[in-house]
Amino acid sequence: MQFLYSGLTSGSIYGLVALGFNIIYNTTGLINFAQGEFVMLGGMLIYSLFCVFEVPFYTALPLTLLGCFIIGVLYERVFINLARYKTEINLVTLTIAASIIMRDVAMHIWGRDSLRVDDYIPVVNVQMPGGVISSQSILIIAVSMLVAWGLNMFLKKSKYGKAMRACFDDQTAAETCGINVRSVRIMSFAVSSAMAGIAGVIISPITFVTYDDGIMIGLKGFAAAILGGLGNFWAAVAGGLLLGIFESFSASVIPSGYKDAMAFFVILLILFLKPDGLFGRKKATRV
Amino acid sequence: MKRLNFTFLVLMACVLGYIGTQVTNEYYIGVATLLLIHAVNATALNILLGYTGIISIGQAAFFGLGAYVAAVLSTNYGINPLLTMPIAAAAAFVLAYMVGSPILKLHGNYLAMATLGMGMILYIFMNEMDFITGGPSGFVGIGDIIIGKFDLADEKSFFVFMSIIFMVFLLVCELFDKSFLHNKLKFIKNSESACRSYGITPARTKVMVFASMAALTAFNGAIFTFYTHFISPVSFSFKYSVELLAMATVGGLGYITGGVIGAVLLGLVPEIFSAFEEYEMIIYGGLLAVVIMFLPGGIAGTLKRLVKRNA
Amino acid sequence: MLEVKSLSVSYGAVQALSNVSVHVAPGEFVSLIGSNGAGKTTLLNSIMNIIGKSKGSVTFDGKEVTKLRTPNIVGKGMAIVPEGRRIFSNMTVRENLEMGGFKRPAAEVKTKLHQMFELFPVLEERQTQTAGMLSGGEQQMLAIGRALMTAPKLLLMDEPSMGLAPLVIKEVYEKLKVLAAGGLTILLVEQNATMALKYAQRGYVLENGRIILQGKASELLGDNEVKRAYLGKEYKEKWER
Amino acid sequence: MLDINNIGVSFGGVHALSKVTFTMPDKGISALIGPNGAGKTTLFNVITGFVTPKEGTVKFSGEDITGSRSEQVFLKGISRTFQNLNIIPELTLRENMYLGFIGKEKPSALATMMRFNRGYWKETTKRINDCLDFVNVTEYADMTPGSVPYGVLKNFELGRAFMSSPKLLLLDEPAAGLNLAEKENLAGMVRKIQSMGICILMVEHDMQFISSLADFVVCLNFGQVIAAGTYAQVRENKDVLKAYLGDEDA
Repeated sequence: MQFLYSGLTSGSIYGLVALGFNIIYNTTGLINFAQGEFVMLGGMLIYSLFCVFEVPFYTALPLTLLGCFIIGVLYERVFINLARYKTEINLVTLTIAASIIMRDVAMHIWGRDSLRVDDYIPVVNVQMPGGVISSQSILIIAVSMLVAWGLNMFLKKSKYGKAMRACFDDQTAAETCGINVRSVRIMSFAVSSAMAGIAGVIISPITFVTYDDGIMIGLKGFAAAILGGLGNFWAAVAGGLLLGIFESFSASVIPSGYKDAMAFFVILLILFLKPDGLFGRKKATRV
Repeated sequence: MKRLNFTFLVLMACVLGYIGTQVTNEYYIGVATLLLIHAVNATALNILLGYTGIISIGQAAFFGLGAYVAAVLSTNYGINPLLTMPIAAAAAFVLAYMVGSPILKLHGNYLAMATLGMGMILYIFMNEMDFITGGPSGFVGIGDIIIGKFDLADEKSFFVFMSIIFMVFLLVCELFDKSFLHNKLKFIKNSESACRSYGITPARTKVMVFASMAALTAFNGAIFTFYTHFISPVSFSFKYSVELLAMATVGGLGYITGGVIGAVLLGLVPEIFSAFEEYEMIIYGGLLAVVIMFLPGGIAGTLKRLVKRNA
Repeated sequence: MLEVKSLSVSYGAVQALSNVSVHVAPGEFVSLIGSNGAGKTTLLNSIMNIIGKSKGSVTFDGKEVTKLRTPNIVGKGMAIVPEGRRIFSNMTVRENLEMGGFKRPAAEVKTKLHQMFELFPVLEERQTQTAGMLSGGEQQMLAIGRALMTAPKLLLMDEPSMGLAPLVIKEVYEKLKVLAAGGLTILLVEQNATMALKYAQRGYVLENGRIILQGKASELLGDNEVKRAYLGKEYKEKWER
Repeated sequence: MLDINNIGVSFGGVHALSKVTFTMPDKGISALIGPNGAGKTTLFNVITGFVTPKEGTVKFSGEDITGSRSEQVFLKGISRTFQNLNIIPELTLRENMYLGFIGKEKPSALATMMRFNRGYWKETTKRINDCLDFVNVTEYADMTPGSVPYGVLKNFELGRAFMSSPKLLLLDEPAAGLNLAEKENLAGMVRKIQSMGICILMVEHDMQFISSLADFVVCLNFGQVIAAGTYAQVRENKDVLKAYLGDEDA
């Protein structure tokens, strides 16, 4: 059971990052390889505001998310919008370039050391059937589920959320309804950045933050998105949770160093057997 | 069949000859050797991505595989270094062939993910199987390549060796590029369905190309081993795969010259900007971003267009 | 109301439209007919700026809209029912209609929704269903409804008959007739020449990217040239017989 | 030549083709007509192995080719063109022409690269030039497709499909987007190819084009055959008039 709890914790984070991948993929058909960097950025911003400038946590949190949101907008404006030749491979490589830049800028600002974000909630271990779970883990799981639920509500109920879904379905048709697809694209970058920022904030007290954290968490989130199948929000969350649980169980049977290898191994296996992800629908190919 | 681009070949030979005979600074020669190694890797990736449309973000793993196979075989089992190179290549070929058959059925982002996953797995194994690879602290005590009575221990003789390998490689690439074989790959990249209705089986061709380029990269990895005499997983991480991707893209996808230009340019960044060592990666990323955003076809493609316009 | 002046569009080396001029007066029902690949869809998409133009100008209601982006053109009071309907198939029928009213205030959307349900009772029955599950004819109604939700003065229709059974086509055209009678201006492009010309007041014939004929719909319907272009050379003989 | 027997295809519950049955004559030019979305291109995809039918069989010269992969279908002698031309933008037309036979003759990769088989390539180059000549694109042979008129590209594609000397040539809307002069020119070429003993099946909308070429016409509507026979027979058919050509009181 203990493995289940730790798996759920890391899995929630993967799911959150996978959601971010999904939002951008749905509006632009693009994999944003800088997604992990936004998680790192969230951790770094909360560290600066909360631990260095000692801003009260409840002020620091919205400021951090706002920061991620704004950087997300800038990111879209600078890298994606300005690119003259928007082929898929060009844009994907561009996001990789952007991630390199973000990582290094972060290194210059915050240095190479792991930074510890102080606990902002009381740390207690809760006795659960078959093991203990820390209050931080509970927070992570709860917040992730809340964000996933909130995103779902936003997309289902609000006018702008519906407009985003319309763009996922058919961008040209959305334009003929008077929806400005460009703003929706900017919005999707901003929202997914803010979501990554939340992930960064909630994990930072447990894992610390380092400037190059983004690579691994980005890859795992990407893996979770692929595992679930791109283009499906709940599948992304499920993919994340599955990946997390699987990782933590595999750590019990094989040396922990191979944990990450196992995760990728399973993803490869799933891609071989079901090329559109576990819950993905097969896209009709036109000849 | 088209004529070979002799200007480029001769130019490269002259540059290499000049460095080999005139430059005495060992450090510069070392940099030149490394650039050649990068250039071979970047060109191999370019053939995958620029010609065939296979996006591979796991090339560093094949490079590392070759390096470790050569290191282990020559150091622990006393096999002649020259002999370990084809063995390393064969090992990578077999692995890539096996992994490639299912992977290459995927497209776009899924293919990227699969190659990336494969790269990560190999990287983790390099780190964790410390009883063979020495783990994160690296593999030490690798010998020299000895050809007859020449011991390629010093920078200069190794550079000559690498230059010869590189020129042969470049010649083969040119032959490939001008022989209509590359057209077949571009057909596959352009439309697999059209290819199939003309009797070409894209899957088979793609696996062959993927495995061949893996073998080439591994061969190159073996050379790298005997040049540095010390290898550790850091050299074969995700970061190096991305650097290769950047070299191929900046240089120009779909041009043989592209991989070489990209490797030289991006390989030199750390040297030229050594005064700003701290900012090396920012310059690197910025250069990559600017080229992608404003120069389609990379530097080679842009040069070609300029030449055409003036002609 | 709509004035298209010497519009040209090319894709790479292909000249899809050359020097096309079309005008539509307020309250008119105009049909533009042409065979597959004549450039009909290109014309509508270019007017709406879904695809770019290489030359020419478009004025709507006396204002130049040549360079406006699609959502802004929609805001000016022009709406399009695109080729192939392109409804949001993963959203419900009601949500599809609401998207059409994206730029309108909430109160207006509400009243408009009621109007649509009155006009197309079938949509009211199915309002909570996923739009992708509707039949072809119902999807066409939904697409028209969605376009009407933008409160247009001019409606552009792209091949409403495509892929529909003859009976359903008739139903769609009857709805258009009702809308036209209610004062809506309509510009329609269609491959099904007979149908399109029967309901319209005026018509244009597009061939290989050029307007080759124009005039009263009834006259065009009787024109041998039109029969030749649409029904083949042999048909000309047949009709003349 | 081609026996289509009871073919049924459905995509996600929608019947794209149902119980499609007809036999194409052993020689001459046949045409497939019908409104947009009637399933003409789907039928092409079934014949060329891109779509596997739910039921039914396709026989080519008496041999069952249902479910064969596209490559195999091609090697059996069926070549096709596409609506979207599939010409590679960065290569010249001459280079693009190589796709036409590379899959059939499979010249050895290594020998080609090392230039051991110069004789073979010399001969092939000559064949390619002949083919370019045949479809009147020699003058554009060394240009990239971006700078060549659309009509020329259409001719080029016909030439490439014909390059592998197939027994049956499938043309997907060969006349779409062409002007009158180009259509006449194309019709002449199709005739010439047919006179070499190659069978042709085309999907086409231009009735004039069909009337002057096709010996056998099949009309599809809603995935079903509503008429098949000579051009005159199909033209007189009531259902065809109603569904496609437009009846006076439709």
